[in-house]
Amino acid sequence: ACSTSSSQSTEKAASADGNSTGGTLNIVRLSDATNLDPHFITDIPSANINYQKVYENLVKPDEDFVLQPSLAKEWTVIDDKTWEFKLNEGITFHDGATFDAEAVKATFDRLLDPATGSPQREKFSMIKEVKVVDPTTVQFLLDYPYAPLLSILASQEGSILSPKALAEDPESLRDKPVGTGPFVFEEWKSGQEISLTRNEEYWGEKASIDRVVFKVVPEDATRLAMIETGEAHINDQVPVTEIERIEASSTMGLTRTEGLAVEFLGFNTQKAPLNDVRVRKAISHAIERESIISGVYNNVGTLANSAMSPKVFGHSKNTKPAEYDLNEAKKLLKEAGAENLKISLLTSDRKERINMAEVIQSQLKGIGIEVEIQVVEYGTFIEMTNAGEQQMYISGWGNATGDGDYNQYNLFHTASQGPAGNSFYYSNPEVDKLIEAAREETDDNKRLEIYEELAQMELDDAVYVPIRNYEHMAVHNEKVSGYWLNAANYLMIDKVKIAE
Amino acid sequence: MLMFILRRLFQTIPVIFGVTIVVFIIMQLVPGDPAVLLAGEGATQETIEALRTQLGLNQPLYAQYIDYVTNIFRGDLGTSLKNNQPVLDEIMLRLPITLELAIFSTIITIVLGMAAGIISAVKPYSIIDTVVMVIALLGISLPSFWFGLMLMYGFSVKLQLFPVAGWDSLAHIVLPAFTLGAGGAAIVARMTRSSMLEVIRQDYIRTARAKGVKERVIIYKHALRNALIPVITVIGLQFGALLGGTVLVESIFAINGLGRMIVDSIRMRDLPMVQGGVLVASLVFVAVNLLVDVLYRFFNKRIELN
Amino acid sequence: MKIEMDKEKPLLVTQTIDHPRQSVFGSFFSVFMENKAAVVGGLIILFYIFIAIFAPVLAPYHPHEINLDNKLIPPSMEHWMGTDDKGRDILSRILYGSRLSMGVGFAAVAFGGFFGITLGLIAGYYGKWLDTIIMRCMDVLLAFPGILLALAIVSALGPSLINVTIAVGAFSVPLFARIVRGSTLEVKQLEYIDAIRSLGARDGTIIFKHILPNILSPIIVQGTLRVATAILSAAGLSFLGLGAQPPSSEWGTMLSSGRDFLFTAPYIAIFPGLAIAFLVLGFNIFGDGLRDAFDPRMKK
Amino acid sequence: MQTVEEKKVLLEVSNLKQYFSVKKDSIFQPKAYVKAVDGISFVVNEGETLSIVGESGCGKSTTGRAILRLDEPTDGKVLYAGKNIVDLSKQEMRELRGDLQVIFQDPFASLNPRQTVKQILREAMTIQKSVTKPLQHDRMIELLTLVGLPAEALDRYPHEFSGGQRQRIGIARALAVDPKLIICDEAVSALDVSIQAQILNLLKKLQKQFKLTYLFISHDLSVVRYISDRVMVMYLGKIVEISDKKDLFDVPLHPYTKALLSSIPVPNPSVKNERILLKGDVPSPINPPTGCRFHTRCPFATDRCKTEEPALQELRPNHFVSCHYAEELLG
Amino acid sequence: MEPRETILEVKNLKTYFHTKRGISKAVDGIDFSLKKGETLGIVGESGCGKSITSLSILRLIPTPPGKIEGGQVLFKGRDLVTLSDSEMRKIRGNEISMIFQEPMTSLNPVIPVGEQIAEAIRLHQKMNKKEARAKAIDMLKLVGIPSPEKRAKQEPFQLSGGMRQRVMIAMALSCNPEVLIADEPTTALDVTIQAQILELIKDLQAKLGMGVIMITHDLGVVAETCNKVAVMYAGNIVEYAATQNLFDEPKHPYTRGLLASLPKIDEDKEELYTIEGSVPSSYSMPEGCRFASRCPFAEAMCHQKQPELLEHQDGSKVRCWMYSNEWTGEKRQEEVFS
Ligand SMILES: Nc1ncnc2c1ncn2[C@@H]1O[C@H](COP(=O)(O)OP(=O)(O)OP(=O)(O)O)[C@@H](O)[C@H]1O
Ligand SMILES: Nc1ncnc2c1ncn2[C@@H]1O[C@H](COP(=O)(O)OP(=O)(O)OP(=O)(O)O)[C@@H](O)[C@H]1O
Ligand SMILES: [Mg+2]
Ligand SMILES: [Mg+2]
Repeated sequence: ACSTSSSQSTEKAASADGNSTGGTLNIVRLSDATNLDPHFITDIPSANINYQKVYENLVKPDEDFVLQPSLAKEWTVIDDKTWEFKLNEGITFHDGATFDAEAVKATFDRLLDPATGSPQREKFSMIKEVKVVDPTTVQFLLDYPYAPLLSILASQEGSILSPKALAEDPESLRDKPVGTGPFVFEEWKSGQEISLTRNEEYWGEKASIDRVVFKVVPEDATRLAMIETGEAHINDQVPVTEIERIEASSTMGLTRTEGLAVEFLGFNTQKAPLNDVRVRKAISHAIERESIISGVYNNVGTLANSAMSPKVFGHSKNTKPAEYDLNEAKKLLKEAGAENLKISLLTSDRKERINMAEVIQSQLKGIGIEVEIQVVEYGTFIEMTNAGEQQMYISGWGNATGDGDYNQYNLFHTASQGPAGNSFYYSNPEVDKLIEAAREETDDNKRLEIYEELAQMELDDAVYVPIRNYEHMAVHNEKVSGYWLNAANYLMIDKVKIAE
Repeated sequence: MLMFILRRLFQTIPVIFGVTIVVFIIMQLVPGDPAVLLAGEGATQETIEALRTQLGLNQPLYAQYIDYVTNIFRGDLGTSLKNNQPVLDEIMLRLPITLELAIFSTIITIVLGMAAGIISAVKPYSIIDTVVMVIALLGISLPSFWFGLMLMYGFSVKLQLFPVAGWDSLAHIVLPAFTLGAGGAAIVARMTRSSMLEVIRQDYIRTARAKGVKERVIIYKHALRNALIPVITVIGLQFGALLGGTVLVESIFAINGLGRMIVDSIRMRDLPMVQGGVLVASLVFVAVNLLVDVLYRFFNKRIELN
Repeated sequence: MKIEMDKEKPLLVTQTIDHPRQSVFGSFFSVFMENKAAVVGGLIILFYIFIAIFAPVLAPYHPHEINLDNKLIPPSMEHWMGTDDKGRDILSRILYGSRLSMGVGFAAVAFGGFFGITLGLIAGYYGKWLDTIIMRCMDVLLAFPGILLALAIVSALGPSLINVTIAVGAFSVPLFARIVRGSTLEVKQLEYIDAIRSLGARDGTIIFKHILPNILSPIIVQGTLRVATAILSAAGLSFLGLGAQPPSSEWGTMLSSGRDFLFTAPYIAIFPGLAIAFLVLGFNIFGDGLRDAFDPRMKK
Repeated sequence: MQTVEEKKVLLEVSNLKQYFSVKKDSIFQPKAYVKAVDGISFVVNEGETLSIVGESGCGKSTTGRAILRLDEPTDGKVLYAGKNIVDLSKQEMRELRGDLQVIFQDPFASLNPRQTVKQILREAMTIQKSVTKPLQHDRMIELLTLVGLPAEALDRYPHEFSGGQRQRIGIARALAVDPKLIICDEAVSALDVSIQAQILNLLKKLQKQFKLTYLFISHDLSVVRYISDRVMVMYLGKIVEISDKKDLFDVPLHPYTKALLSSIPVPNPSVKNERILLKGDVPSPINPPTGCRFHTRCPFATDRCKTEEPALQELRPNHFVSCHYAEELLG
Repeated sequence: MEPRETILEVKNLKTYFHTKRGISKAVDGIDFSLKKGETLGIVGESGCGKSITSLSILRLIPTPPGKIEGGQVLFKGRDLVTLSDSEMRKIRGNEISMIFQEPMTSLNPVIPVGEQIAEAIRLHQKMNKKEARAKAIDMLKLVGIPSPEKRAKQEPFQLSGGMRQRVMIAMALSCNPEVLIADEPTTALDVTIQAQILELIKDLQAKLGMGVIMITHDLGVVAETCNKVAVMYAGNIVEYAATQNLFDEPKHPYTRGLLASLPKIDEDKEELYTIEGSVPSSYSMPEGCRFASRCPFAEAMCHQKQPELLEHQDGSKVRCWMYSNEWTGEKRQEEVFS
């Protein structure tokens, strides 16, 4: 299944001439940021403004999602529970503060301080202490061995914040981020746009554009029209249905990147009739996943074979979800003695999800299950799944770190039932045990084996039906070149050029 | 006149209170506990309880309402759940944009509507009248959101005459203002026409004819001024429809106005913002109505007697 | 203050026979039939009602049946209006959707009309403080611009077609109340009301037997035009995603999902858009025609 | 003022006042009233026709409506057969309404356009229970014959009749409940002379036949002269003169009555009567003139008239007038 | 009486309304003439065509549906029916002017009355704004409006009905017209005010010497103000005579019936004469005499053929077979109307 190679910019994006510099890059987006403080950001639109633009991390993923040095020059794992980082020198924050080990410590101290109330704190809870060895050396002391540490340090929430801002007015970071990145925050016109300007003092290779403006344009059609006419340059939320049009257009280009997330149909395993594994299996057999990928997603993304996408550490080609087999499905239903089933299907109001729900509805009709679709706004969706009010639901699980633990522990561990991610309310002691084992295992190959086993167990229990590995898309006007999308759906623009 | 304005001002006070009550009641209908919402995911029972006390949710309804109104008078419309900013600030950021849009649309409504109405009324039942009125009828029957998209497709994407979206220059204003104003213009055109035809039947028009006044002068001097009186009221009411229409048009043209703010806030269940937005939009409308009444009175002094 | 009362000039004796000032159904019908536009409007509405009733017979396909192999087929012999992004036949969906869109229109107006008419009658008939209170409340409802009141209500009750109906209906209450009150006041001062009062009729009799039937024309006209507005408002709310839920084929919802294909498969949005526009147009010209037919002054 | 001889008083109105509040222009302004009827007293005897005349807006209709309690009077008593109507409960009033009926001016507005003649008459009888169901049809035919309409009229709608015919239907409706007193408010003003004559004759005939009492409101003095036994002249909410018809027309006492009588054009070019032209218009009833309300237009007004309100005094037998100088002017 | 020149002559004027319900023959062939300084009364019941007649003279009939179908309106020898619109405008308000029944609605509610008068003056006389305004104030003074300067600036709603009618008169007379058409100028007014207005018209006529057409349904008004009377019935003139003649010796059964059915202020009567039946519909006029169906004397011939307007020996004209040589029935009017 893991056939698609990492990132593929379209020809136009790559071939645009690189001799012009400067200009303002206009990026149009569906919704406004809600918060620009990395410790409080919970949504991609907000994170995308900061990530690798205003803020930087100790390490960063490259186009293949392999972690590379960034603010940290190099690192060593001193023992299971001690990681040491050597920092780059001569870096200053946008407010003039110096970047050094103290700055790193200040950042993580704030994040880990329960008084801060960061929703991201839990992710970093294994860190016992951040120790300043000298101005360019910092150590992370852990409570228990944690293999994926680097991946969380590379995530948005691992951004390094200005110690000066943290000391003087941490509140202000909410709407005035201060980092070390290639772009300096300029202004946030609420609901309208956020602008950044080039950091002239940047320690690395300076950006070629002068300015970036993130504009909010809620209407899909409008965003696309703006790209088409050149009023805007990049739109990283593209309706899958527009691919043909974009490709046919002479003024637009498309960029596609395989993502880390997986979209699935989940079952609340504790709600009748879905508490019967036969019913769940029957449903799994009745869903023709391929047609969803092509029909709903216009072949954007790939067929998923587990809750971990091919880019995630822990993915295996060998896991096998249920085959599309209506006879088997009907047989299972008969066995379960389930007739005239009426099941509700919860989804958030994302268009593709609604479409997918409708397709599933019509597919399940084939085995005599009547599906009632319940579309709610995202907030309500979260509330409902957190409270376990749903029967079936469509959801996705992103992976900020690229490590399998993030999927397995949060989605399937008994301890994660409810808000933490296990909205299947799935509980299997054997699975729990294996997940815990994988966490502490340091041998990568062994971990991979465990994850493969886990994934198949979960599929056999028909906890969910994996549907699609995400693929991120961005559309740009022909004048733009040099940007890319990383697997976590961040728009990378430090090398962007705009032709005139 | 001054007395009249004062009296009308005085009369709007209960209306404003009524509006606050309705907004307050509607928000009470929202299922779910606001404190739970506000506390966010995974909040403990204590946090929620504390929030509830802090928000005054433990108090009886009337006390909550009194709090609500007092806060409004202090200029405190609450804070956004989405970004923790004072709702009033968020609104003040967008209100000027929406007003600008509304004013331009109103100008289109008035100019286009009246011109079409007069053209029709001058030659009733002629071809030109029929054409204008059919267009007007279409104008009120077309869904504005659909019309807006079509305009955008035609004029911005295909012809590239106007920018697609945004709010930076006069060129940006044209399409949204037209989308928004077209329906109103159609209504005003119809109203102007029927009002003109009504007036033309009046005895005093016959008197003017009996004096030997030219037909043109009759239309523009004798008929129009009288015919405009009911049209003014319609324009005032239309302004309300127009403010309501901003929720659609601002979304389509990506204009960061009050209307879009309300829609976005509904999507994100940011109730304080919805509440504040609806309240402010209503207050604007009340103010406009006040203005219209004053104008109406200015144009039609006869009502002083009744 | 009017000091001199306009004295009625002697009425034409012949006029009573030649030009009935007040029309009962027969004469109304003839005037109505003369108004070609209104007849066209009425036919359009009848056409839609026909469609709504016979949708299952007329529709070539099931409106919700997804067939991803057939998606985005432009209008053709098999699919006259093409198929949408899920391969559903747009014609069939529009046919079924007429039930929803018209249903919302009628239900909202019935709901708004019921309360509006009742309140308007009470305010107009009893006057005094009752009138003041009711009409001030209506003023408050009218102080909400456009569909904002509906929007606020839907935001509170949650998106669904029923809530949209309630919301759009609530928004018509004050309009009905105003018109009914005005007409009630007008009819109330007519001498036959005084005559029937001096016969000792009860208020209920007067209101329902003597006032209501005589103010039906403005109510029907307003009702018809409001149905048009209600359909548009409901479609607008659905467009914003606050109305009917999938796989419903409510036209606003269809339009809303079709707008993504505006440039690639415009027929998905064009046909429901036309369906709305045409129906609304029908109600509008029908309402106009009714107004002309009811209003003796409009006679040429 | 009751110098009633053998006649029986049917209705007695005493000190009747009807004020309507006027919409204020400012919240600071004191409440203003239209004093439409401002303390009038008179009696109506059984079987007679008392006419009220006066110019537009002087309060004629208001008086009639107050008697019928179509508007609740501000003050005063209306004694009908000894009972004060004003104090009756709604239910009692409903029962009494059968005795008091009304015929209006506008032959178009006074019938419900959506009821057939049959429905109109039946409703009247049903409300007052004056005729039991089985007898209703015969009674309806009888009524129509009485007012001079054919029986086919029953199934027709009001708009199918001419003005005069409609007025007849109105009269039939009033008669349907066997009333004692009928208030005719401008009952013939809207009709052409030829039709007017028909209705006037009819009214007279019915009065004789059923011993009806009429309170006949009109601004047309020629009609009043034809139909009345007694006449009451009103000016700005007050009675200025009340007397037997003959006396009033032969010897009008009040300057206003005189002017009124002299203003009426006589359809006879040979008669050249001396015309008394009044100055100006009728003042507003909102702030009526002090003293004698007529003083602003009266050719004989003195300072006394401006301040002192004249009382209604009996100057000749059964002839009352409210003018300080009536006696002098008579001489 | 010295012989005065005829300024207006209406010959066989026909005005029909073409409606969906058919043709309404509102005015169907009427003739009359008006001399300088003379007052002609046109009386008749509602709907008989009085207003349409007057509007036809000034060509103010709403067209469509109305149309002057035939006949002539000779004003000082010129046929108004055939004039161009702009020539017609020069006559309106200047040489022939008109006042209407409803003073409440006949003035433009949003224009000060002084300006409305001045407008007429400026249209027809070479005067600038200021002069016209001064003249307007003079006119207001002439019609007896107190403090005319103040009133000129007021809008109609600030004036009483009587005053408005005076304003209408001032406006109509502001250009010294030769003919004034007054369409029921006092019907809407109270009797005391009516007396004032009629007196005013009489005075002004004596002063300015114009011919007046006084349209009314009130025979009293006719008796008091007119020299000549035309009695109309269902679109025709049925009797046309000097006032004195008409009242002394009414000839047409309709006229007689009308007079007999009138209650009179100076006499008591037990019962009024009544004309039975009602006016035929203007859409379907009978073949014969239009009054035949209501006429107590009608013979077969009356129902068959419409009589002409015949001149009587005393100079009056009657449209009745009874006065023709062909009449075979009895003439027994006296017993009927006494
Ligand atoms: N409901 C009311 N509210 C306020 N004022 C009223 C009301 N009814 C009557 N009036 C006023 O009271 C006065 C007397 O009115 P009324 O109708 O009694 O006069 P009228 O003598 O019958 O006149 P007309 O001859 O015109 O019928 C008028 O000035 C009138 O405007
Ligand atoms: N616009 C019209 N359309 C059709 N018929 C009309 C129109 N105007 C007038 N008529 C007809 O013309 C006839 C004469 O009307 P006209 O107004 O001259 O009557 P009138 O004698 O002035 O009556 P009144 O005393 O009521 O003013 C009437 O029968 C009427 O039906
Ligand atoms: Mg009256
Ligand atoms: Mg007339």
